[in-house]
Amino acid sequence: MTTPSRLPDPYGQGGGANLADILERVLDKGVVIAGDIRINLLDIELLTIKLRLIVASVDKAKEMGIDWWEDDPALSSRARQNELARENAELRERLAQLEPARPQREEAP
Amino acid sequence: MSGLRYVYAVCHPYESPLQRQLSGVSGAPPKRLTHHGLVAVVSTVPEHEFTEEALRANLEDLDWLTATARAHQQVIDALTAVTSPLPLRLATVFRDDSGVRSMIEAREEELRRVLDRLAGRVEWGVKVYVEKPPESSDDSSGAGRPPAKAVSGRDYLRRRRDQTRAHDDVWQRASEFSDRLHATLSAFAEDSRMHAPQNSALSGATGQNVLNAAYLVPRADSEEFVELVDREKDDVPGIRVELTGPWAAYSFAGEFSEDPGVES
Amino acid sequence: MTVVERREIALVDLLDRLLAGGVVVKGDITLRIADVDLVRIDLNALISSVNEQVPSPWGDSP
Amino acid sequence: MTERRNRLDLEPDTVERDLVKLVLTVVELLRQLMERQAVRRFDEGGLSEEQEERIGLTLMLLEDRMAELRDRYGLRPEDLNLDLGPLGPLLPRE
Repeated sequence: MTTPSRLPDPYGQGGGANLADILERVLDKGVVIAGDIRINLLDIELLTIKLRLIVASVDKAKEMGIDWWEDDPALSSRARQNELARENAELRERLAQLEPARPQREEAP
Repeated sequence: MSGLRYVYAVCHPYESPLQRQLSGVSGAPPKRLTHHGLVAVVSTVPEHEFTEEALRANLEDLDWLTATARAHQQVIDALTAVTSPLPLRLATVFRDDSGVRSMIEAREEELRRVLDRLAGRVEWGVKVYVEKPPESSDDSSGAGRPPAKAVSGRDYLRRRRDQTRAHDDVWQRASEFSDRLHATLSAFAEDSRMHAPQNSALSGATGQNVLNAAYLVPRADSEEFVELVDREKDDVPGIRVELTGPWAAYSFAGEFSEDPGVES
Repeated sequence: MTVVERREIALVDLLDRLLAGGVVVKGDITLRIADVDLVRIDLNALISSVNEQVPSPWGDSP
Repeated sequence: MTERRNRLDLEPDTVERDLVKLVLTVVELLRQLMERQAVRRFDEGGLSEEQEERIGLTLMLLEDRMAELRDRYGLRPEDLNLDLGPLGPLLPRE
């Protein structure tokens, strides 16, 4: 496998890593502006611009098919079909553990 | 319901154990889940923090986001020390282990393809900043006066004009410098990605971010890459180069999903 | 093509450039209520810095 | 939270400061725009020396006056800036 060869000392990483650097990588959108612009006059909201760029991450997760919340039987009906697929995966996994040599790529019924 | 499975990364099986007591998001230690010869690194997270609504709210809570992102990054960092992981985005959550397995099955080919591409490689981040010129005041708001006060109206206009020109000049130079740097570095690296310039409120860095790029470099060549950056960042006044890394190949795991990543 | 494309431009600089180039706004606007036209605005506006091509209509006062 | 929402904060200082901030933001935008336009004219060279002097002096005084006003209400220059998100800032961030 990959043998990590000697790497130069990390630059600007570890505990003190720049938050923007981390968020940029960990989220799929580099731009993260937190907070809203709010202009108040006498404590009355005059203008608010909502900045909700961060949320892109959730949409991305959905796009990737990792929309588990739609798979919750309590929340959606679509989930019930998936329950089957899941049991299948579970069974195949056990099978694989018993017979590691056997190829295991059948499609779900 | 107890907990959900939070997936940090997918990798090829690796031998060496992860460093000491590593704690993941929400404090639970990450463990391996092997399926079809691929390893997903997962930990258990409380369901109430990751329901769709809760997640939406949490992602806009900078404290929560910071803690979660750092925990996520810590696990990926530890993984990077022993293998070349395919890092997943923040808050990739499944209901249970079998959900993770279904994902691996469904995307096995893609995962393998990207993992092969990332094997033995790391990501380096390079940023170019335009520094605020130390002597002159900022050109408009008048926070710092010009060193000597303008002596006449015409003098004032002249100063303003010179400031604007100097400002444009620095930008011009920074942009030429960035072009050159990027050309050199991307010729050395296997791949590169451009990120949007960072907001200084978040990064806490001084100066304005002009170039923000990531480069995919084989581990073996990393030392050379770092030297190259050192050599290239010759001291141009008013311009600062910042190197970060080695990171897991975050910016290059994008092909894993449908779109080709966040490029410009 | 430069790699530095997304230079942040302040609104005030944007306006400054817009004015330097000048903009012409032409249009007809009618305000109506219940299909009855009540107000007509015939717009024919020029918004620009004063320069050689666009002199001040009153001439520069001395 | 809701209590605070319903209660109008009529603390005279807050009212004045908020109002001043809002007005100064608009004024500052205009001032900076005018200054840029003036520098353009100055650069083109179409103005007489006397005109240049008057414009320059006016802008200089305006800037001083703005600084004074900001000081009086404890506002920093960046307090008069607005982050318009994807549109960028209202005034250059420096």
